[in-house]
Amino acid sequence: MAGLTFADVRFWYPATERPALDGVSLAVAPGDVVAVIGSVGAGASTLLLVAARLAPRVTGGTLEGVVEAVPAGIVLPTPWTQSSGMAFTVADEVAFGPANLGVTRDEIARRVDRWMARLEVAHLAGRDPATLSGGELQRVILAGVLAMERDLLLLDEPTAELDPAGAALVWRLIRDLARTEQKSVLVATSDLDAVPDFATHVVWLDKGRVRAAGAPAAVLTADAIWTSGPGSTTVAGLWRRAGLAAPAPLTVADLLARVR
Amino acid sequence: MSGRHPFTLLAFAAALPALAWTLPAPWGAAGTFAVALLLCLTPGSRPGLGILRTAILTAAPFWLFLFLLHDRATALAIALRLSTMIASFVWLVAILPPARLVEALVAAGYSVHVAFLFAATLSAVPVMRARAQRIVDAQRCRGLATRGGPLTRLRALRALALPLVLSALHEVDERALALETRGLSAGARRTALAPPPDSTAERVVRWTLVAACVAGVVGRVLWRV
Amino acid sequence: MTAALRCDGVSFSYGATAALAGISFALEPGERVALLGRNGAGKSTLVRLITGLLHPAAGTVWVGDWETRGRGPDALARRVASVFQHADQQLFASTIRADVEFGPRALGLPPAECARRAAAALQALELEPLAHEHPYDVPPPWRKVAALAGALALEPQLLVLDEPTAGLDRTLRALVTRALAQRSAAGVAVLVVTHDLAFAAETLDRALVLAAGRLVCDAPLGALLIDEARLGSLGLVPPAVATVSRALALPSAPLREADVARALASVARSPRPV
Amino acid sequence: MSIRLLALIPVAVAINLALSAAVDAVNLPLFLDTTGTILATALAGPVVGVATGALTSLTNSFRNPTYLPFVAVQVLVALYAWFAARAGLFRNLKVAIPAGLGLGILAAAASTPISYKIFGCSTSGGVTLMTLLGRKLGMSDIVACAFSAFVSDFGDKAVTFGLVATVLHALPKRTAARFPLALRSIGAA
Repeated sequence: MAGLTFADVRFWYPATERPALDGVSLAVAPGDVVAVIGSVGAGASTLLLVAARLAPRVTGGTLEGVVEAVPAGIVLPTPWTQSSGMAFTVADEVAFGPANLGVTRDEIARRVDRWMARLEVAHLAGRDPATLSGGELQRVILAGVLAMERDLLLLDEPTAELDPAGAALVWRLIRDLARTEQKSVLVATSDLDAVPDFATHVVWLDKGRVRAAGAPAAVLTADAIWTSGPGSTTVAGLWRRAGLAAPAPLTVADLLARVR
Repeated sequence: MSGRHPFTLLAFAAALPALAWTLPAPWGAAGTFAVALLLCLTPGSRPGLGILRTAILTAAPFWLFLFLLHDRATALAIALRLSTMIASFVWLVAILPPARLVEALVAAGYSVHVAFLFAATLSAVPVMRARAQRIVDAQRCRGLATRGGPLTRLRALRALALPLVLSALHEVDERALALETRGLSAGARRTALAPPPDSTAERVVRWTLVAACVAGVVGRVLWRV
Repeated sequence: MTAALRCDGVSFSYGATAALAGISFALEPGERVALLGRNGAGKSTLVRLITGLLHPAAGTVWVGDWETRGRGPDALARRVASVFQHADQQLFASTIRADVEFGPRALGLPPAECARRAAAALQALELEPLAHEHPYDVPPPWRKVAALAGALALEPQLLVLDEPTAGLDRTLRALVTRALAQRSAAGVAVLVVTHDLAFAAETLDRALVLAAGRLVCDAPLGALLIDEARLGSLGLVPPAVATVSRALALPSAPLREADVARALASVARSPRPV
Repeated sequence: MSIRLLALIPVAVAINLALSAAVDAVNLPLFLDTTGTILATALAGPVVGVATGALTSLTNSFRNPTYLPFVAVQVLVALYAWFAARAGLFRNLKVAIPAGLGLGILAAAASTPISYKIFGCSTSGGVTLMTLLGRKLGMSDIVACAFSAFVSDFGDKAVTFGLVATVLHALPKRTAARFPLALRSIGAA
């Protein structure tokens, strides 16, 4: 059963005429890591909110079309608005979600240790979340959402506040979760250079419509993605600007293989 | 004392001022003030003497103001009652970490929303204060002068207060999304992470304190009548 | 010609902890400089000293021929425009254009001049289509660009930006690059605190590196971006353009995407060396 | 109560306590410590407003225990703000500022018995001086106490109402649409 299915979904925010989503259909199966890319305002964040059943229920607005989704964990791009406000230590912050679900105390302790370790924030366990840097807090919030152990993961710019090492850790973790734990993962990101490394599929959204969907190599090498989309990876951009034959390589490794 | 159940600590911190106002002045209030100061000496999060010093320093100005305003007897009665309230509160804040009260509320079965409101408020205040100062700095770097006549300063106040309120309101939706998705309204009874130990002895103490307050009130009403 | 910014032996400490010690450098008009360093190295303290929010315990900060000591940030705003992190939280007018005009109006400039400056800033960042929108009715990345437009509208000699590209996508980052290049060509000095080395490579020329409150490196950006050891010590990795440049041993290690692409074209087309 | 309204309360309390930084920067004799309470009421009604007011008093009393008995005044502010919102008194400054003055008088009157009975009118140095001055001008104890309450709080609620009206008018479309009472309070519903 797919973790998430959209069938011709349209969604309007309150008091706005133009739909944020205008007939979107897609499916995310266990094991998939689908990267949603698009220019700012294309609707990627809205897509995740609808998939998490937060829109229209919490955001207000009107929804049309069919949305089938297993219970989801969602992480929004601004960590400082995601902290529970009820936890005075990092460990309690990670435990917040599972505790609300009524999970037993022993199981909560196991999950907290497991996910703090996987996000490498165990050394911050006793710290007050308010004293963390943006990057540290983002990893703590991610650990807190993952600790709810949902089958569908919705991540909006999960590496926005992270340094390169932190970002690499998160992209690797996302790929492993899909592959080894059969999670269905939907990631909205503007870090296009990372997409070929972690994504199994790419969906390009433009003004609330799906312009293209498929494997990263297919979607990210289309010329139109430069002319009317968010662009592609840095290497693909260099190759295109150099006027070299399509399809462009996506990563540095691809480029070196092609040129050497 | 700091190991006692949070509700017991609350009971003491509420009973002492209540008794101070209901027992006949000034001896009743002198007694409750003495007890409150003794409590301050019990080792809390900071050494007892530190708490005692804070309690006395916070209460001291009122003694001065009251003796300026009233005759000796009235001033003494009010000062002792006020000092009991101040000392009890300063002791409670020093000895009861908010996290333990949150756990006690959750363990006692109160809706997690009650615990959320209390804890989220405490953690939101320093964040918002830091943001307010950051906005003051940022607006001054955009040329905003904060000195000048009252009218210019009122206009400047608008450029400092409005961004804080608008940005805070904007984030309420994102906070609600985060809390919703992390199960704050999940309906399942929330698991207390570290329920503070309670005992029948403490429950007895709590109920006697409540009874003492009621007796104090009834006594004052009857005695006054 | 006086430097746009000069720090002579600047030191500052919060209570007992020394945040900056003996910082000396100068920025000439039009220069584009990256300010790098780990969290806590002193970057934001230096920014606060330059904008006049703080004043040095020792040494002097010059903005053109103005010493910052004795001048508040609102006075220095005539010469230094700054954008801090979470800059979008300082917006408050009911339209983006009105908010961009706030700076010039606060400086007491005549309304016509305020409107002209705001229009120029909005045009430089392609914000004209959103100018009538409420800042909180546009997506967050555009709100951050609007905060930058507010700084451009002050038309300063020196721009000090703290992580201007955080949260922006490739298109908006290119917009910021073009706007800063335009201002730099007009003689404005630009100092950018950033971890975004792809943006730095595309936009800036020189790098100042702070570590534990000291200036440990002042070098051309190109040299620094291929120095993996030093970047590693800052928790940074070379951007893709630098990796490609070095991997293909492109002559004179170009940084800008256009130059790397040109060099790549010649390398890729020439027959593979035997 | 929906999670959205629940999440509004701590933010509104934090606004009450954080605006002192803005007031200190312009060095005006104002508190603005009911802005969040009035705004929350105008946006989401009396229950949210009263909760905000009560929590403000509780949080303030951690720093200074003498705030606690004045929780009644914060509740009164919330109820007054609710009537003002329903009557659309935030539609412009010309209506909002006098409505704020009205609340200022009411709040001073309501805080007088609390200040007098519990504190003997000694809540702060300023209040004590004003009371002594009042007595010098021939006022009785209780009237002098009311005088001190009014003077020390003079104009604060008027400026607060003006600020809340400005905020309500400056709300972005999407937020305004989510708070129907807000639209009504500025006469736009």
